[in-house]
Amino acid sequence: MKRVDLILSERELDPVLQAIDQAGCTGYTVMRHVTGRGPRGAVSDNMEFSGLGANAHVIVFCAPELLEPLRSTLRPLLGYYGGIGFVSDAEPL
Amino acid sequence: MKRVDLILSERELDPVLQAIDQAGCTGYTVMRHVTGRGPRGAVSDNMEFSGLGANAHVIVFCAPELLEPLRSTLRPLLGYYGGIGFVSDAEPL
Amino acid sequence: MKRVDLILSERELDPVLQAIDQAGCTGYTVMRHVTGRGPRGAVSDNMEFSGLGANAHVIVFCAPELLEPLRSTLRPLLGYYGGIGFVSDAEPL
Amino acid sequence: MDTSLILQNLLTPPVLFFFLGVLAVLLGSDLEIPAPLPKLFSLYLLLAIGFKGGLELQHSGVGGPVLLTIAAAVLMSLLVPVYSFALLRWKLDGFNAAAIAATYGSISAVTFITAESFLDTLGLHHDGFMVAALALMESPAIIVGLLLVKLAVPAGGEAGQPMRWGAVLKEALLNGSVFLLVGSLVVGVLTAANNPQGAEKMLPFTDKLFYGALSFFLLDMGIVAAQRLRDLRQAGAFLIGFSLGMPLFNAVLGSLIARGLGLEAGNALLFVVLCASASYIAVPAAMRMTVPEANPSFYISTALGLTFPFNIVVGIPLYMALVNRLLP
Amino acid sequence: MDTSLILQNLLTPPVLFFFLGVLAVLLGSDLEIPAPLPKLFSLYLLLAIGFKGGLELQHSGVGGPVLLTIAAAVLMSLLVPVYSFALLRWKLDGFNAAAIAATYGSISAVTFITAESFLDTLGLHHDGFMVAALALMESPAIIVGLLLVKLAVPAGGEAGQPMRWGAVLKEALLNGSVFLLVGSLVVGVLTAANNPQGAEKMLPFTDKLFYGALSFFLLDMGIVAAQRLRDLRQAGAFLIGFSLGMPLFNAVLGSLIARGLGLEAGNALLFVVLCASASYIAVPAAMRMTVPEANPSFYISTALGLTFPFNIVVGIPLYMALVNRLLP
Amino acid sequence: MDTSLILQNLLTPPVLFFFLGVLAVLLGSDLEIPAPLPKLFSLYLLLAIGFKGGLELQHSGVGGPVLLTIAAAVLMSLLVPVYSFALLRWKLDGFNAAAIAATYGSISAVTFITAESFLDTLGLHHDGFMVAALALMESPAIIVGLLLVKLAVPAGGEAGQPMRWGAVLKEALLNGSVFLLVGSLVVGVLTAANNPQGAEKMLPFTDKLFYGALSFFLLDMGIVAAQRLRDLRQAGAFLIGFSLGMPLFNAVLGSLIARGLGLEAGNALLFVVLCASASYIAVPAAMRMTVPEANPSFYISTALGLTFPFNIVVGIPLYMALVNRLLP
Ligand SMILES: Nc1ncnc2c1ncn2[C@@H]1O[C@H](COP(=O)(O)O)[C@@H](O)[C@H]1O
Ligand SMILES: Nc1ncnc2c1ncn2[C@@H]1O[C@H](COP(=O)(O)O)[C@@H](O)[C@H]1O
Ligand SMILES: Nc1ncnc2c1ncn2[C@@H]1O[C@H](COP(=O)(O)O)[C@@H](O)[C@H]1O
Ligand code: NA
Ligand code: NA
Ligand code: NA
Repeated sequence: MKRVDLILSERELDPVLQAIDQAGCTGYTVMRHVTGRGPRGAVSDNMEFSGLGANAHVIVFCAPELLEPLRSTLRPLLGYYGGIGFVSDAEPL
Repeated sequence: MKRVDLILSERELDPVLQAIDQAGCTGYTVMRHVTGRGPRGAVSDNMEFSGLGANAHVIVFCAPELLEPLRSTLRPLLGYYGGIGFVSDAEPL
Repeated sequence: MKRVDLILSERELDPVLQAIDQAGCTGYTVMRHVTGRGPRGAVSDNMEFSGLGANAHVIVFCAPELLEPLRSTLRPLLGYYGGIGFVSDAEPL
Repeated sequence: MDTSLILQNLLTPPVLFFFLGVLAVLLGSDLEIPAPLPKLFSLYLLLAIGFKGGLELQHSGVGGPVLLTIAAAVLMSLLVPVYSFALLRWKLDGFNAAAIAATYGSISAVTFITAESFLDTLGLHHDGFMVAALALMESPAIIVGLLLVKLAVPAGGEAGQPMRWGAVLKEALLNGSVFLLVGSLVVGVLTAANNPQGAEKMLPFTDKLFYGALSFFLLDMGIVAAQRLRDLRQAGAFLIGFSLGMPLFNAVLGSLIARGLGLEAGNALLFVVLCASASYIAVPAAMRMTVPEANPSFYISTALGLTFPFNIVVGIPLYMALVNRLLP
Repeated sequence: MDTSLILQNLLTPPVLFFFLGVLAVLLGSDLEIPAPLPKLFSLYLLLAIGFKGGLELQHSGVGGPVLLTIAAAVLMSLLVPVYSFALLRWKLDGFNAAAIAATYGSISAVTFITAESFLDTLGLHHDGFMVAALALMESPAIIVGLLLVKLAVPAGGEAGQPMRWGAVLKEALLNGSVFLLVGSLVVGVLTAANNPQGAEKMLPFTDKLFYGALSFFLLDMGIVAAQRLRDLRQAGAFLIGFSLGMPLFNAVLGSLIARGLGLEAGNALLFVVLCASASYIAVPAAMRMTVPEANPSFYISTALGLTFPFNIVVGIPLYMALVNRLLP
Repeated sequence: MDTSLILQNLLTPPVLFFFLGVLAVLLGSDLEIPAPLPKLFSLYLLLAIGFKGGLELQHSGVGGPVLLTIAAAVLMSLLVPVYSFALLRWKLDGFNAAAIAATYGSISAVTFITAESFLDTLGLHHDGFMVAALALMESPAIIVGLLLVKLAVPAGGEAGQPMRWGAVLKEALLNGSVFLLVGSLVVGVLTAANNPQGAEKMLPFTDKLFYGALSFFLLDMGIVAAQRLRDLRQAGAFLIGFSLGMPLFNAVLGSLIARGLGLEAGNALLFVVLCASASYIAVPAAMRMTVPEANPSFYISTALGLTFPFNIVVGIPLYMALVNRLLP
């Protein structure tokens, strides 16, 4: 099994979760109110009241063959709006 | 060393943490207010006021030999109440 | 690429993030309001009103050669104030 | 007369803000009241309703008719799940039937509060002991629900997990919302008895602010209820019918009992609302823990997505008309 | 006279608490108001200002001059981005210029609220329909901003992502803060028309608490604005000049229009403040989603780090003096 | 007389809600007030107490006796840690002794506020300058605590980490709660002096709501304190004795000083409460950062798990009786 970690702006969460569903993953987990710094600058949660949102951390455990469809929809999204995605190995407990 | 990621309903957090303690792990980390989707449907935090709770994400770094005791108590729990558990490799920094 | 997970008290977050910047990492992600248990006892978020803070979970994706500088500044910090750091492998999506 | 009562209820700020929340979801606005802010209002409303009920209870005292009314209320919370279960078993398995049945035996504090506001608008008197009835109706239904599971599914859970009765009873009797409501009631009684000045100083918080805070909370309830409406499609026509028909049936039964008890109009309405409302706070939380085999989207979406809005918008004035007609 | 007005504004609790927040950041205090608490106050202020505006609107009615004023306000929200864009293009690329331009065409509800408090302190009357103007000025600027991007950068985004017009329009017209403001206005109108008693019962929440809640929120705004000030160094002298000069220019233009419309002093000040203020709520959120090519630290730090404090502290009394001088 | 005062204190809503919180933990209810809601009440109480204190301070003025009282208060916050340290060193290492000593030198704002409510119930006058004393007693104890570490553990930390004095001083003088309290005091003074109308408009928020908000916060404090009680078992009999005996000793000393200063009964009680209370906000946060060698469960559970409930429930009326007896 593979573990995919995505970190991106909360505002783009909906299309990303849709992409995960469409790729055929059995589930996902979302942590919101995440902050950080990346190539596009720092993201804090102190403007949360403004609707601007902070980052979200999405974790997907999925079969290796789903990586390719995930990659093909997520890469352009992350490329355009910002955010990162990483893959590692994981086995069911 | 091994890294165990557990994602389950906040309401079952107590027995899971007890199981981790009893397996002899030196510690654990808990993130609450986590949402997601799995085989049993979507979990959101907008019913939080009702005491229904969202998910929790538990991380445990432990020695490989502790996996077996962890597995034996956690698998039935996750099987009955829902939730997932994954294992991967990790080295101390 | 490497993935570094750091879990430590929110109150020491600033020097840790500075160390990550100075090691030359391109970014980091921070989750606050994290609780847990470790060798130094349990940490909860029910004293949050007191300014005492809970834990933070920091994730850094970085090139393997940055591990050494990270390690040299972070180890003493975590050793003195408490907290843990683990490294695993990860590939860009 | 019914329609004038309905209009009178519709055009109050709490109900209008509830609609605003529903509309936000229907139109796709990103309006949200992020957790844990709704919890703040939920805790506040329980504390305030309990405290105010306690003040009034201390003044009115606990006589025979009071105890009789409370006993009748508790009886209804035991009875409703039983016949609901029988009906639900017709289409659903034992786990889901029991969970939904328990939900309808218990009560919705926010529906009760909205009914109180409605009575205040009409200038109709109601008593503090009805809050005690509210508090005492939350737990029994949870226990009946679990007994029904036990009876209907003797194996005690697919995975063979033994029923944790200790945990279940604790959840039923000591879950946060029941505890806060009962506790605030007791604090109210003690304060009224010993410290009228302290009661006075609480009023700006527990009284003056109440109507606005209720409106704010109903804005969020509108959002959450509308989000649940979607799940309801999945639930199908039978459950939709149940979640509209059962409150009506319980309301008629409740009105007759209220008449039998000789309650005045205000208390009678509150009694009916207790019978007709379904829990989306204490019971779903308890069911998720104790009957994980049941599908939460069934018992939450019926109680919260349909019965709650129905009661808030149409039910309360309808029950008022019913009470007006039935009471001597 | 200007200085006395400025002092009178400076020494009010809301502005003093704003300073306290700024000071906390400058001195390096760890004072913070953690999310989502500021959201609670932000939602509350929008709900309260909308509801109160609705009550007044119902009483004053919507005559010809009212509609004319609202139309002028909307016109300004369309016009300001156009000439702001032309100016900004001088130094910035199309994406950043359009995003900042949209920000200045839209409005800041908190600046408006602070101006209302200022008027109350002076005892100057103002009307509920100005809240309608406020509500209607938020969206158009977002759409103009996106049209400007379209025109200036015909390729439609580096990565060739097609413009999602549906999402953009939804964001412009239905984003949470616009929706809550407009919705509460309508609730206020309906309540005032049908249920004066309900309106009365809302007042402790929407009216009495308002000044204190505004002060509390401005404490947080002071913290956030001061944190943004740092980004401003990166933005450079041109943007700093813009974020102080543009409000002044818009204020002068706004005063002349207010004079032309024959507005009384209180409404004129509010009109000017709407023109002179820049959005740091609805517009940045929309821009981040729809023009990700623009650098958020530019449009947020100009609107929030400089224009907002300037308006709150110096701008409002200055515009009052301007209005006093220009109005017949 | 003591018992009547104690009962009078016990049966007030704030203390009753505190008990309710304790009871929730003891009975195992899942009642919780999730973060950051308690922070909202904590920030509110500091802002309100500071602002109200500022208004009163402006009216009463700062004469010689006022400065003398404040100086005595600061002196006590320097002195208490020194003799506490000497006593604690008997059983504890230097790090833990210093951290606990600093905790008892500093103050608990909520205990102070509860004492004020108690005085209001008795109808006893007290002055705004006592809030200034409260604000000025928080920081010195932190610095004394660190000097004690320096002296007792010359090596300066096991790992040889050099003491970051800049960070320590900043934490002591500018930590969020001290900053907000002092800042709100200054805002109150400035508002009272220049803008009485603005002060008036703040009252529904800072005054009317205060008692209810305090009660709500004490519900949470009851939960948190009871959770800490468990840690106390680990701490042992010596620390339990210390956390009950030290407040009593400090109270007696404080009463004598209050008598020497010629304070009236209300101010004397507040002075005693400042001496007898221990910090669980500013000091623990500072200690965790600057003396990580000390075990937080020691200094938090003594101050919060035992001394705080003791003061709230029994201490305040006891100190009142003491003051009544000692004052001429
Ligand atoms: N190297 C990294 N390690 C961990 N998180 C990162 C890294 N780079 C970016 N991020 C996260 O991804 C978010 C979006 O990054 P970006 O928009 O590409 O600047 C940042 O705010 C961080 O939270
Ligand atoms: N494939 C998956 N990847 C990531 N998270 C998952 C996955 N499946 C389930 N989860 C998480 O586990 C929770 C419980 O799942 P369940 O109760 O089995 O539906 C879900 O709400 C998700 O947060
Ligand atoms: N073995 C572990 N697995 C996961 N998290 C841990 C572990 N040990 C410690 N932690 C986390 O690190 C925090 C600080 O640990 P410490 O200060 O060393 O006790 C704890 O509060 C936990 O959140
Ligand atoms: Na019912
Ligand atoms: Na504008
Ligand atoms: Na003290």
